[in-house]
Amino acid sequence: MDVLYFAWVRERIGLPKERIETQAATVNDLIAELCAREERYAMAFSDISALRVAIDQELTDFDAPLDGAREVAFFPPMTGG
Amino acid sequence: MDVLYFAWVRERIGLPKERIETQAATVNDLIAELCAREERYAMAFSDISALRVAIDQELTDFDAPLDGAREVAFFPPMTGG
Amino acid sequence: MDIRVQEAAFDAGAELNAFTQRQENAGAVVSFTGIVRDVTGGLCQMRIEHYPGMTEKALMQIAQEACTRWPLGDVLVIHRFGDLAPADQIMMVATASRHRNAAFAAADFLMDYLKSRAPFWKKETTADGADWVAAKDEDEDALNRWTAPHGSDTSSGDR
Amino acid sequence: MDIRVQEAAFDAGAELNAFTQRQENAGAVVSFTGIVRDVTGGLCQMRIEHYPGMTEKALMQIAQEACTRWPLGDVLVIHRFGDLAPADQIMMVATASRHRNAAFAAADFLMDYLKSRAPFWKKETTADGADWVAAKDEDEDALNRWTAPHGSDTSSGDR
Repeated sequence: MDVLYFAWVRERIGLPKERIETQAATVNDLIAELCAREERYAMAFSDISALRVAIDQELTDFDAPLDGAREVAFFPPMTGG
Repeated sequence: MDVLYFAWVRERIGLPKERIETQAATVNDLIAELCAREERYAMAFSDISALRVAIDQELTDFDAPLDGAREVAFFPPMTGG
Repeated sequence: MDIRVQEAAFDAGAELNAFTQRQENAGAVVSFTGIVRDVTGGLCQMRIEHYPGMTEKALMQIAQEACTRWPLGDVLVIHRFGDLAPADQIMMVATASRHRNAAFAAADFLMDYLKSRAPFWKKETTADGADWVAAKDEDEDALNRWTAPHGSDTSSGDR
Repeated sequence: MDIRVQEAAFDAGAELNAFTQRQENAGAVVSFTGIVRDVTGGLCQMRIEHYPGMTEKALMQIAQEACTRWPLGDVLVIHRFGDLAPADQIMMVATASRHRNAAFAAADFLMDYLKSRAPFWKKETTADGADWVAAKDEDEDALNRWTAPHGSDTSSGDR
């Protein structure tokens, strides 16, 4: 699936988007997988309460299942308007 | 003092403004005086709850004293906006 | 503050741009435009009568009260009188503030007060004849939003 | 509904006029314009990042929700992304309704939701460097106005 990063999450991880092959069942599982991979992920995901997640462009929770997801995005709380 | 009429009050009384010499102490007294004068005043002032009054261009109550008033205006509730 | 009572039409978009451009450090500008609406489907003309002298004074007082209640950078009120047709713009208000909540609340407040406290009267002419528009109880009730303790909630906070 | 996410500047006044002119029988048009504000006194630039695809979807959902809650004739949302300078206009919303209360409440609602639910992020550059603007607790709290029973009060009445 495609994993997208925005704002400071993108800056900490160092890229806007990557293709990830994963068997992770939930968003939390995916985060655990990424954090185990490299320090920059662990840093970006160190405080989940400061993050938001969208699956297929819909805001969702961190315990949401990834079943069938094509696109997962991580970003800080929005600051539009 | 000048007495002004607006909207349907003006139409019922038949003029927008007149000069009135009066000893009336309050707005209510002035209305009683006018009503005693001619039928068209009695008609215009038949339901005080449907009217508003301003003394010297400030909204006020019907029992307000006329002491020193230069201009008294009668009109229906406002419908601006 | 810019308060205008006039017979001539105005250009709401041009007024909004001019108003916005003269703000120093506003983050939020809210505008309201009131348009002659053909409620019954047969409106031919609307005539707006007003009380010259008192109108400007009342609008100024309402605008000043808004500035007391909320941290406003500026207030604009334009209200027409005379003959209008359906779809004509009757009036506009605009408010500028650092905070969106203040700009919204103040514009809403201005409209509620202007509607029931500024000396304007509307007369509608339809095929059936002409009649004065009656004030609505809701318009009078709307003022309670700003005097009841709950109404003042909106003046707090940094939104 | 007219929802636009764009890098280019827009003319709020021209947009307001075009929006107002295409309304059939609205008595009330409310607009909100958001402007880049130099809070600290040293802002050089603001960069707005967004999530293409999701942004349009989120704005559309918010606008549709507003149309469900209030009797709106139309909704306009324009939001910019990319580089902006102090005093630049970031975004605008406009609402049209028969009733002023619905137009006000819907515009206020759109702003609250857009602020915390549409995927935009602001980065400010000052003389001291660049930093992402943090979301405010008040902005999240503002959403409660529309879910708590009290928030729905504003949808009733003919004001």
